[in-house]
Amino acid sequence: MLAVRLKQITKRFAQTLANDAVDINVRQETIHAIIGENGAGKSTIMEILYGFYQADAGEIELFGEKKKIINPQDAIRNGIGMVHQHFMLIPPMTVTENIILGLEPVSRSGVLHLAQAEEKIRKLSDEYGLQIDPRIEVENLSVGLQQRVEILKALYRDARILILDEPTAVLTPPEVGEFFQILRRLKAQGKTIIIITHKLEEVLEISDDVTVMRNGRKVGELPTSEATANILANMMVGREVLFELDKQPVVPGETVLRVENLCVTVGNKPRLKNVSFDLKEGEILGIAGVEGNGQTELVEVLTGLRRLDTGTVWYQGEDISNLSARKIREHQIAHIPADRKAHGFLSSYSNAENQILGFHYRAPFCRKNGFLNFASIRSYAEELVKKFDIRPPLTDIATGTLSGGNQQKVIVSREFSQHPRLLIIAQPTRGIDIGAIEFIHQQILDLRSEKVAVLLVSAELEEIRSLSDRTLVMFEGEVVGEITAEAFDMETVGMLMTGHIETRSTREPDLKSGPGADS
Amino acid sequence: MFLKKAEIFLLPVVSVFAAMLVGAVLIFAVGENPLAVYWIFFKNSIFSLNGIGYTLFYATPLIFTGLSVAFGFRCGLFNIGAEGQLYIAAMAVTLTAISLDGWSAWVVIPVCLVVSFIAGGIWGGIPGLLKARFGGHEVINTIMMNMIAFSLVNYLVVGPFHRQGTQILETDFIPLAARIPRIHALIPIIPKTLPLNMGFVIALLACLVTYLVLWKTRWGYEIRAVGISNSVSRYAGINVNKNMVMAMFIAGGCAGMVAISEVMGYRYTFHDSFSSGVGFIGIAVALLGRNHPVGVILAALLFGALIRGSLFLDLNFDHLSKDLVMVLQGVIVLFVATDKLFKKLLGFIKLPQ
Amino acid sequence: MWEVLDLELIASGLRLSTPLILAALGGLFSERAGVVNIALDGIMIFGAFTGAVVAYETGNPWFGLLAAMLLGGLVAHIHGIASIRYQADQVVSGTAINLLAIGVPAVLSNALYNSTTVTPNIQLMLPIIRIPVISSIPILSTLLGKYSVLVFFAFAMVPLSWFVIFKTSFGLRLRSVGENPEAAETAGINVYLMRYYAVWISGLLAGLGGAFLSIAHGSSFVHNISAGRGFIALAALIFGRYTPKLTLLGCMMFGIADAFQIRIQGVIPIPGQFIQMFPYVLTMIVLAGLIGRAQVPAADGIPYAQAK
Amino acid sequence: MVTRKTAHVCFLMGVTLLLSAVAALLPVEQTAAQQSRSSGAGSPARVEGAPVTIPAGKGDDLSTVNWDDATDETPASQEKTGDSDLSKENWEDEKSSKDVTEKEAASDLSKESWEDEGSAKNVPEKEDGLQMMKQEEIDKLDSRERLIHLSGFALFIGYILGGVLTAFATRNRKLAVSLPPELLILLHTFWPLELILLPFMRARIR
Repeated sequence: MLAVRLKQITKRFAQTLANDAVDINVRQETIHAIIGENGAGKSTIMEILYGFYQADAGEIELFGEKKKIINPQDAIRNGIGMVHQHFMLIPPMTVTENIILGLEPVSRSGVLHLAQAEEKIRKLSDEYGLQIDPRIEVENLSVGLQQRVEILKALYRDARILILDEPTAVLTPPEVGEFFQILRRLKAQGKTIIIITHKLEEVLEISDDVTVMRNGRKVGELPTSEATANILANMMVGREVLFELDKQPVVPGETVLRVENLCVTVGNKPRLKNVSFDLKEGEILGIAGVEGNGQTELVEVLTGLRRLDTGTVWYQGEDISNLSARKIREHQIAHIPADRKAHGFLSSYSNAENQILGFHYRAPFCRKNGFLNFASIRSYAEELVKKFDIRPPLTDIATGTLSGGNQQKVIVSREFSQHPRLLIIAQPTRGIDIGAIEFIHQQILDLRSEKVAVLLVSAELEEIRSLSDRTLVMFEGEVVGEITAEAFDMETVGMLMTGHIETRSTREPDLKSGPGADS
Repeated sequence: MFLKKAEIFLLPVVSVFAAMLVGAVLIFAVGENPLAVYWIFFKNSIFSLNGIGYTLFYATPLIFTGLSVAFGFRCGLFNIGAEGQLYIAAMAVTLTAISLDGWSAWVVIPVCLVVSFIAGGIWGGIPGLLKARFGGHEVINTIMMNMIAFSLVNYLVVGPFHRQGTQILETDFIPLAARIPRIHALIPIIPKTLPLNMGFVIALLACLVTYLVLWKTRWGYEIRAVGISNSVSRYAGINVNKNMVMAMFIAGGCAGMVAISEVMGYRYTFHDSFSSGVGFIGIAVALLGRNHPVGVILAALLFGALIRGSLFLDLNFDHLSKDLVMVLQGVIVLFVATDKLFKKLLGFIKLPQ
Repeated sequence: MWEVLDLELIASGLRLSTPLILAALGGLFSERAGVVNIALDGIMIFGAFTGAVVAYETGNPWFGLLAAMLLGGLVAHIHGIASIRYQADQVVSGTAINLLAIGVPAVLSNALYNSTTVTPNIQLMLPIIRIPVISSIPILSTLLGKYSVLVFFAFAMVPLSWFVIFKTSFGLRLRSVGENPEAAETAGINVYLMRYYAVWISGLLAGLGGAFLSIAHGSSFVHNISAGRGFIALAALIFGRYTPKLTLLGCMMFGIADAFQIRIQGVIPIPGQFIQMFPYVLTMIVLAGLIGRAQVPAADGIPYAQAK
Repeated sequence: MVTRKTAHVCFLMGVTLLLSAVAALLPVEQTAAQQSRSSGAGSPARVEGAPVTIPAGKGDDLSTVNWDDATDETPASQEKTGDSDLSKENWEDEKSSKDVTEKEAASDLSKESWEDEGSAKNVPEKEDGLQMMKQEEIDKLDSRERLIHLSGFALFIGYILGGVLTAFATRNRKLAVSLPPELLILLHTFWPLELILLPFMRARIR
């Protein structure tokens, strides 16, 4: 008996064909994984199932009967619950308020019956061992717990089918473990679970069946028992996955950046605790860690966007602590921000204008008298557009109209082309297509071989593994471990990321690291 | 946010017509004939040489205030304080001019020009400063500054600087040296009665300068950047706070320059409540002109015509007053703000890409 | 000058804070739902005008009150349509309303009564209520002695709004829409409808506030009757961190400041114009001092585009 | 699902509110009309707490000066101190109300001194003159006003409650739900229309 049957679902956005005649069959009381690269259309089809979008063609069957799902309410009524990748929670409200939102238990006059709801929620949470206190505000919960609130939300609406979009992206390895326990319990209780992911090992661990998607099409569906990482990987990417970039060995030169006992407090929460490390030219230093463990603050401090409380930042023997962002730039320190929309470019500015952003005030782009030198700006922009093959290859088109990958390329082209000595890169490949990813990775390596020092902050362990020469692991604002490329293995890093310090530390003794590591 | 070329020009026109329709409804509601009313409007404003002259005259202060608001918008700040800024500036100019009695025009006029800009600038800069320093809401603050300005100038013109021997709330007249020539001094064919003065030329120059600053210099580049996104600007090493204060100062200055055409070119004295809301019409002008100097000029001309025309309403219709302009501009602002609606409407017409 | 600092000051302070409270509560509703309502001032003016006209024409202030309320709601609805359906810049469309509030009443009152600035005095103002027991107790009688019905109504609205916003499902949805509309929509809530409700309610209340000025406090509409009270109310709202209780506090503060300003004139040798500046300066100080700490609803002022 | 009960509760709420309000209304200022007239003269300027955004009205600012206490201390209000206490029931009985008023007016001085110096001084005699001359008219006029107030108030509250009620009642009706929000709000504003439509919006969504 199939819980969900999607027949020939087709969905088209503007030009792109998001789903092309996709069939998906989910057996009842199983965990069904849907895997694929970014933009493979796996989220889209689930949004269709959840009624967020309407399919242009195709039909949906639930438990054998044909259904028309026109909006999320419909989906909920049909026992479908969805946990989005970006949680649909309201931070300042309590767990209860968040969960009951939309079908509140009310008295005649519309007065809330919170107590009653809390009771029900507590029961549910015990039943599935979620350990959630209904009274607490969501903003005070860890990401992992917030995810459970989302699951509770679905259960509260007695969902029989649970869709989870990239559920483990935000979780630390141990949290992932617990999370899988919960999933198994849910399955045992008779729920059907669909999990969207791109992490093969997880698929193999948790799922019963796998559907593989690639740019909008279904390329295969098989029971997990018959699947191996390689088979799935090939199906996903359509060719041998080449994570190994050509990475020539580079002998690190003298130290470019030296950070000593950096401490930063935001509000009253300490975000960086005695962070110390150094970075040599021609070296890529990776910063691993679950997001929100101080990486953002670290980058902000190093790029002059945030003031440090104590500690010093030495750059080529010069103290650059608390210099303004502009001064930092003038030291040939380039910065690729994590959130390109919020920091990286001005959406209604043209490519040319964006490519001089931050350097606009100095020659050759600006004349002594303060007037911009458009001739040189244009030629410069044309050169970059060619070099970084930004599409469409125009200098006067508004950057906001480009695709994510090309927007990122505009930023990269700007930051890489002003002869940086130190490169601070955060999440360089978030949410962009594979082509752009590989291109940008190659660019980074090229700079490395030009003896540029690179600080790479990324939530993608894979990215860090494949690029960095050394990796620092951050946990709750401390550097809890340091691993050389040779010693790098996911297991260790995973444990470190969650604060479980390994006894056999893989760090060379002579290197600095936060005291947290020694505890 | 990314408009087609055609839309940029079409949308304002459409919204103006829509606004006039709404106005027509109102006119009809109060029992007059819309067509007749609009005919009066334009007969006296654009269908006669004299009318055009007056239209230009009334457009002059609107260009200044329009520029003021537009400049604020370009930096992401909403300057509703033009009205107060221009009052303060006018008073400042008057007092400086009077106190410089006896000096040669070569001294007085430049000084007065500068004073008008600085005075308005300071009045506008304060909210800018509060915004930058404390994040105080610039809209509320500029309004409050208006209120304060009204009280202040009212005090000055009622009390210490009131001209002797008159009931009118006016200060003494400014010395001849501080008066800028009327246009007819340059172009003899223009009737002497026409109050159109050099202020208009200065307004056009101001537009040119604003354009150059905003789009051709690094400062303009930064101000516009701040207007689009504070966070990006901060990332790019642009001093956001400084630019905010700067922008509000310049915005205030533009508004202050109204004093040039009104005091130095027309009244030659500070007349209490001389500006019948041009500071507010400036908002409509800026929005209608899409915060671009050229647009501002065009929009200002439109509203100049409306104001000129509205003066004939009270004479010709017993149920209508010149306040109709306020209504029209309110509606226009509303429609310009809801351009999504009109984009939809235009959607049916095929537009060249 | 100290003789002005008596109970009457507080009494008239409370009286003057009434329109602020009504407007601020209005603002509270709409901002909690994520729509910045800078139009409060204009709506008050519309309300005052309608109130005065209807009260005069019908001879019954209550009809005026009702009309003012409804018109306030409708005017706010215009702001709503612009800023919700067509995702206009909320400050700009609010300003448009304020500009209309300058022109429309003038045109209409000119058409009706041949005066662009004043409407005729109404025959009958809203009743002034005295609480029997209290009014026989000396001090209290001065303090709570006799106020217009609306004063009591306004103060009663404060706990009521608190209840509605924080204790009912309507309020929960309203807040959710202001904090994270996307989440609200996935929870099956009609974001637009909630926002329309909020803006509409804010209009109703602001309309009442305006009517208070023209048929309870005064007895006719005069040009720009609100004198910026709508904006002061916003300041009070920010001061009150978007919570009813603190907002009430802010409103009373401004109200008393205003009363003080009125009563002190002529008592001390400072020209009236300067004394009149007092509430405005106070507003700016308050904004400068406290906006940093105010926790604005996350989606406040951000237009929301519905899915699909 | 809860619509009918909701309506019920709303109605009850409404009634109680109405009653309480009426109760509060009884000891109303009797010559509110007088007051409004006496103070009406100055009214254009009274609410002008300040100079105004559009110069046209600016002339008025100065006349605002302490209008505020002016109204509070109008003779009318002073007079009320007494009789309104017991005018709860027999307000139409002029006799009682009258002499009580005088008694009060006399014995009131103590309290007035409490209330405040400035205006209270000259109140009593003005008071009496006023009493002597047109007590009857006052009362006649007054009872008329009371009627106006009560009817007006009834309509006011009635309309508001009606709105709330219909909004509640229709909140889950299909038509209401399928209606674009803009129109729905308009309907609520003019809810009598909505009531007419009610029969057509039978259908509920679960």
